[in-house]
Amino acid sequence: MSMFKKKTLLTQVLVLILVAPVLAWAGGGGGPFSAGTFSFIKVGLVIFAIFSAWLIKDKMGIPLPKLIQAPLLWVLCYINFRVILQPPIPFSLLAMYMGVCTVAIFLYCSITASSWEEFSHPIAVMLREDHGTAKMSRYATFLIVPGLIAFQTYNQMLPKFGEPIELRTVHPAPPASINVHKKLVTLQTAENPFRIGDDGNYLKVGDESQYFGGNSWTGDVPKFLQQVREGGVVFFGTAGCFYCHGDNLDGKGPFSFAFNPIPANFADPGTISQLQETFVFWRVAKGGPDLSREAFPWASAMPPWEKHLTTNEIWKVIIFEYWHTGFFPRTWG
Amino acid sequence: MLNLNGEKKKKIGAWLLLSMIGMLVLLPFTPAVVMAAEEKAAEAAAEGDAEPEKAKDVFYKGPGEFGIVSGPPAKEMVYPDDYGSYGDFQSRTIIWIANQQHLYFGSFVLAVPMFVWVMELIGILQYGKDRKAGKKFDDLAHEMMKISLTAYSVTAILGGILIFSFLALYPGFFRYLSGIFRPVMHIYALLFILESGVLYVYYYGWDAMNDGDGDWKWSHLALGTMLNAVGIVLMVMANTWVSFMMSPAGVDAQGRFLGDIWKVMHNPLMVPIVIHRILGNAAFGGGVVAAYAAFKFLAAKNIEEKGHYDWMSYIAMFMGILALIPLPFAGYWLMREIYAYRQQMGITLMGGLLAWVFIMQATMIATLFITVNYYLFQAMGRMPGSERYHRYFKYMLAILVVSTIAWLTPHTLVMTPAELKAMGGAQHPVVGNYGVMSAKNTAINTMITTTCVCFIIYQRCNFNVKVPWAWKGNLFLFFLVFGAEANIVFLGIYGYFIPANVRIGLSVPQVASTLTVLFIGVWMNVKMLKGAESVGEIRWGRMSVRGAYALFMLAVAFTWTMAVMGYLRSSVRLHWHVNEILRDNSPWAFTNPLGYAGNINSFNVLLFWTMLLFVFWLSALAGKGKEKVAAEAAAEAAGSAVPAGSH
Amino acid sequence: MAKKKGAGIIVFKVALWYCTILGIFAAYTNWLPQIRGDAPEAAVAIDVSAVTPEMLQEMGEKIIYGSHDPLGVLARGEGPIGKGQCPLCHRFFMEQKADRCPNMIALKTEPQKLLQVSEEARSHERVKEPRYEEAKKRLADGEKDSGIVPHAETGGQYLIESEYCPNCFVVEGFGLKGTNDTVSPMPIINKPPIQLVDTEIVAVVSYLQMRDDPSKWTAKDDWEAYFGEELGANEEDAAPAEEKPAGPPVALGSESPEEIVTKMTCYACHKIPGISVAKTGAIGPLLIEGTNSANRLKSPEYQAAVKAGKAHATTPREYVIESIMDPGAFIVPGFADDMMKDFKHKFTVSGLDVLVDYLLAQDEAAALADGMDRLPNEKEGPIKKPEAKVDTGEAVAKNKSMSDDKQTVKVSSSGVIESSTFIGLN
Amino acid sequence: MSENKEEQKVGIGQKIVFGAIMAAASFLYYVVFLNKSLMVLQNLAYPY
Repeated sequence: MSMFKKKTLLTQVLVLILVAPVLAWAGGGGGPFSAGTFSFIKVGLVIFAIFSAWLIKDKMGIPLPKLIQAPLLWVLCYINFRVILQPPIPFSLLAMYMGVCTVAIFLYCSITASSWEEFSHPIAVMLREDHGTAKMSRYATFLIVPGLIAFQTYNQMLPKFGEPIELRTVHPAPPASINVHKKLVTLQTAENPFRIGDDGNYLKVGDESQYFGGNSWTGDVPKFLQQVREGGVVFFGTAGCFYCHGDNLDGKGPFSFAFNPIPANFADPGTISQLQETFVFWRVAKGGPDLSREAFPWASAMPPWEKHLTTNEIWKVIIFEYWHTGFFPRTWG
Repeated sequence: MLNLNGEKKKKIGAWLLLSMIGMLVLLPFTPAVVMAAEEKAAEAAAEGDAEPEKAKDVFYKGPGEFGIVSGPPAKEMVYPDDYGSYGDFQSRTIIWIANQQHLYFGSFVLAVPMFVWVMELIGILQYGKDRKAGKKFDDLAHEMMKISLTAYSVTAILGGILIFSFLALYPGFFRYLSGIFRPVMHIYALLFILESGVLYVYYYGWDAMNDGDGDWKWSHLALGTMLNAVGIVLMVMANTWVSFMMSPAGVDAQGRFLGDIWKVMHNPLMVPIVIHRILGNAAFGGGVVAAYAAFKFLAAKNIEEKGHYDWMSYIAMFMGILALIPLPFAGYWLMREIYAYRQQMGITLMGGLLAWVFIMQATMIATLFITVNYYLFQAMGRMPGSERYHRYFKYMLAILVVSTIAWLTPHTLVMTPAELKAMGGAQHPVVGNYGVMSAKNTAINTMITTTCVCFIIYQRCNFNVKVPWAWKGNLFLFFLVFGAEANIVFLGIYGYFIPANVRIGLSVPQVASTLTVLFIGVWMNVKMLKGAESVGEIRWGRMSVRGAYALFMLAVAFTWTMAVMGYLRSSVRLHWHVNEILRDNSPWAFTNPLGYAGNINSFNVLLFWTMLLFVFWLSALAGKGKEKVAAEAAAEAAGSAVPAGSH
Repeated sequence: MAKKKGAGIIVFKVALWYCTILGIFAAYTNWLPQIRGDAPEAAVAIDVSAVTPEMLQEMGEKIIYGSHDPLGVLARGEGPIGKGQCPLCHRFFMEQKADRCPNMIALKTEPQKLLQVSEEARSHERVKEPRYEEAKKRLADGEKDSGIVPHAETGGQYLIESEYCPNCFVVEGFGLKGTNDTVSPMPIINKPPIQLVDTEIVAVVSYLQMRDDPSKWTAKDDWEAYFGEELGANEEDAAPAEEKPAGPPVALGSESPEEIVTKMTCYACHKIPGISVAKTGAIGPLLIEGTNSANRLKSPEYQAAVKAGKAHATTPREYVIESIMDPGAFIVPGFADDMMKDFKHKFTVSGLDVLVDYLLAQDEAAALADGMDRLPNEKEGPIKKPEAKVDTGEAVAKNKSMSDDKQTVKVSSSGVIESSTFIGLN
Repeated sequence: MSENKEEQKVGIGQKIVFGAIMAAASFLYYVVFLNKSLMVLQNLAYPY
């Protein structure tokens, strides 16, 4: 018997090891080994859970009836989707997943006659029998269940001030041109005047990668890195962008938590790398007040920086942001 | 009754009867032939008088495809002249309900004879080897037919209601469509009468013509063949109306009939829709009969009766699944034909207005597969020896559930701004991966493969394999399944790294892997079961109550899927009565949102099952006297061995 | 379990089970996002003579995207798809994912290189392709679905032709598989299912042409040249003309130049020969465009404006249209940028034609005949020599009262306005 | 999946060898034959 159990465990662990890379990939969203240790911790947790279940149930001989397994599994699923799965998923998705899990757990409990018996017997006993424990638990259930329902109803009836569900446009359409410091900038065609290579010519987008990781603070640096440095001065000094956008440009500056929406995370591949430089220029120069209609009701707290910075400073800080995050501006080529 | 003694006499009588009925079948077509001749004569006469006006066909576009204009143009519909209404109620919803009910009953009456035919054939074939088993199948067929008979009259009544609602609510549209189909309308009506005639002879002649596997029985089966043939022709004709509305042909751009009714009927989407519908009917019929049997199973008073209905529900479910498996492929074909006919239409379906309906469809299919597996798990409960496999059930269930979760994850999430903020973007970095086609194809193929494995286990769970190469066979099966699954997952992951146009192509090898498991796996399993030692007979009637409820679930899921896909097929015409020919100018020309469709579908399904309950009750009333006999037969049958061929 | 129970309780249980399942299914469909597909409005023929190119462009935009903010729609994760359904297959923005048909992107990414050429620009190339000639030969008997023989001569005509007859010319690589690029997957636009009317097709072409450069608009002329008839002439089932919308006055093609000048109050600033009310305007140049426009086009100032990308005209006619539609494009030396910018909303296509034709017909002789002369601040100098000198600073009257409808124009002996009140602007 | 008592007679080495053959065969069948040929049939590149 114990031989058989050991074999089962061995199979389980083996399967897990085989499945681990796939799980890690699916859980981490990246390659199996580049996703970092986080996914492996998750896989480790699963192995640990199964191992401890085996230890408790089979080794220590403590029975784990289906009636306890079911809520335990449900809670584990909930923890998995609510806590382990990061960043948090929206409630609608969570509800869907938990709905499937609830059905699945019920199916699991009723999958064979014996397991159904194991699951339903205690309930039947509680409902039917007339001795002490059954009676007590019956009364408790009939108190707790209506109580829970009442509480839930009360909760639902409470007036709520939550934000309405809105599909907000994160990157609204920019205007064709904007007027900054009395100069017309056509967003479709304008280019960053400080995007200059060693030869003094316009640096094609993508070619700046040669400067990535370079030290812009040494004395004799290429022209491009000089612009980056000056952009950095604007970011950390003149304008103080880092208060909101963070030291690492990850949108986690000391003030960031005061805002809704949170400041843009430039390190996220979904922000500046998806945008043209001129789009960023528009956002920096005009800030939240110039956002178009569809960007509401989720406007932006970004100030119109044209009132504090020169056009050149804005262009430079944009150079700096791309350089620092290692992204390239979007081009239509 | 028929007291014809002697082999020869019997044979002659049987063939005589058959040929007479064969002549009857041809009868409805004679007016058509006569009319065609008349038309030709009229044409000739017309040619003599003046040059007939010719016009170009909207679909058939060969160089010589000009037809003689022989009908009025599609009149532009005007509201309220060409439409009727009952107060503020959406006229189209009334039509929708009337249509759906008629279709449900129609499908049911057409599907049941197909089953009955197969059952009767198996019965006759078995009779020679094992009388009891043969009789068992024959009785099953007979009982199914009894249900169908009552449903048949309900179908006719519903058809009448449908026509009256068309006349009351969409007179203009109905006039146009019946104008186009005028040449075949009477054929349809006559075929209907023929169908009734054959049906009554078939049903009431059942006992009289039952001589085991003799000539009379074969003649009876031939009658069944004819019943099915007439039924299918009827369905095809009714279908041409629907497919003509979706993809008109045989008319010119103004909607004028061009004289060739065959072109109207043989419109671009007719064949795929017909095939799809035949398969769908069969699956649906299986589901309904399974639910009927499950109900009888629950209500049965003794174990023998229970055993009979348990067995019946299994057979019906199995036939339903058999039709269900090719259904997605027929669906692919239909979809491809739709794309070929009008790309516009295909995009509206898959990526445009109706894309969310496919999320609903995914839910339904996931429900179907999980339910089928669950039923098989329950069904194994009555098979001795299945305990060996119990511990695998939970893993199979886990695979199904994980696949379902991946399949149901929508690409566009519904969320509040706060959630969006917490998530840091519109796409979730982990879950977002499951919102795309690659993950969904992988999920559905995994589900089908798991179902195949479940069925393989079901087949062998009360046997001990005795062939000497059993271990090789097992290893072969293991690698077959494991390889297929690995390939499916690999292709799924690989799909993330390649451009979309290649990714679409990956679904073909994925499906091929699944089919490999289905066919080669089951074939191998059957080979291995040759001469296997039985652990114990199947204990029919010992299935759990949950299995019966799973069958109800299956039946509802079938009916509901049919309803939602019907909504889809009908909605893709958008604001056209007849696509691009006859515009819907009523206030109800819009496409209802999915939620409304869901409500109507649920209502329709409920109405259908309520009416069906009435039908069951009626047939039970009719059979009260015979019930005892049937129960005895069932008792006999339940006690006897069930041949391996039954599952 | 259900051994001794009657059929009634089982029916009840099963019914309960059915209702539960059906309730869950229905609730789920209601929980999913709800999209109601409204039937497109039936095509309404538009009175072409009452439409401005701008309006056509906007109409085209609406037909293509169903919205005036396609990028916003895209950013919401929806498809900007209007009645014409073009973006299902054609790509209009980089954000869009449509590659079934040639893209329509009109973006220049790098100033040095024109990476993405607009459809307008490309259309001119297409008619010159040898493949177009081949198509002409191949379809000399008319394309089988539309009956059209390809005969586009200009880019604009090509754009129009491809909507009426997509098979007339299929861009290489975009034909249906196996047809060697002779059959296009595109539906014929003026037939179902899309079924745009002629004016709508012209509107779509207008949008394509004006998308990156409003001066490229030729759609209406192209249509008329292509079909050899007047646009809107055969739309006899046109809906009755809409009631005249309240709003600024609109110059119509049915009006005489005099009426248009009066309606648009050109006379407040300009002198125009032959127009009785326009004898005194002294804020803008004398409008003898038969003479002026050609000179101005050649002037170095105008060339500078072209270089700066502001002005685009190459012919006298274009110059006049540009000056009315986009007065800021080029300011005649000696004048201020004072002309109202909203004329582009106030002229119909044909109304503009009337006025432009009239203005181009005026020359020095006509001015002299009417006793008019250039203002002193015009560079060309007076027609009649010699003339009095005028202080240019005063000539540019800045006094614009926005409230008064009346104008009291007082003219001094030297022709300089002392005070002028413009018609109220809205 | 192996519940047969007679199977015990088959040595583990034999099983491993057969298993390896089957693994190779399934790889060849699925990846080389199925995937490749079906992708080629669809005129799609299938780079490994």
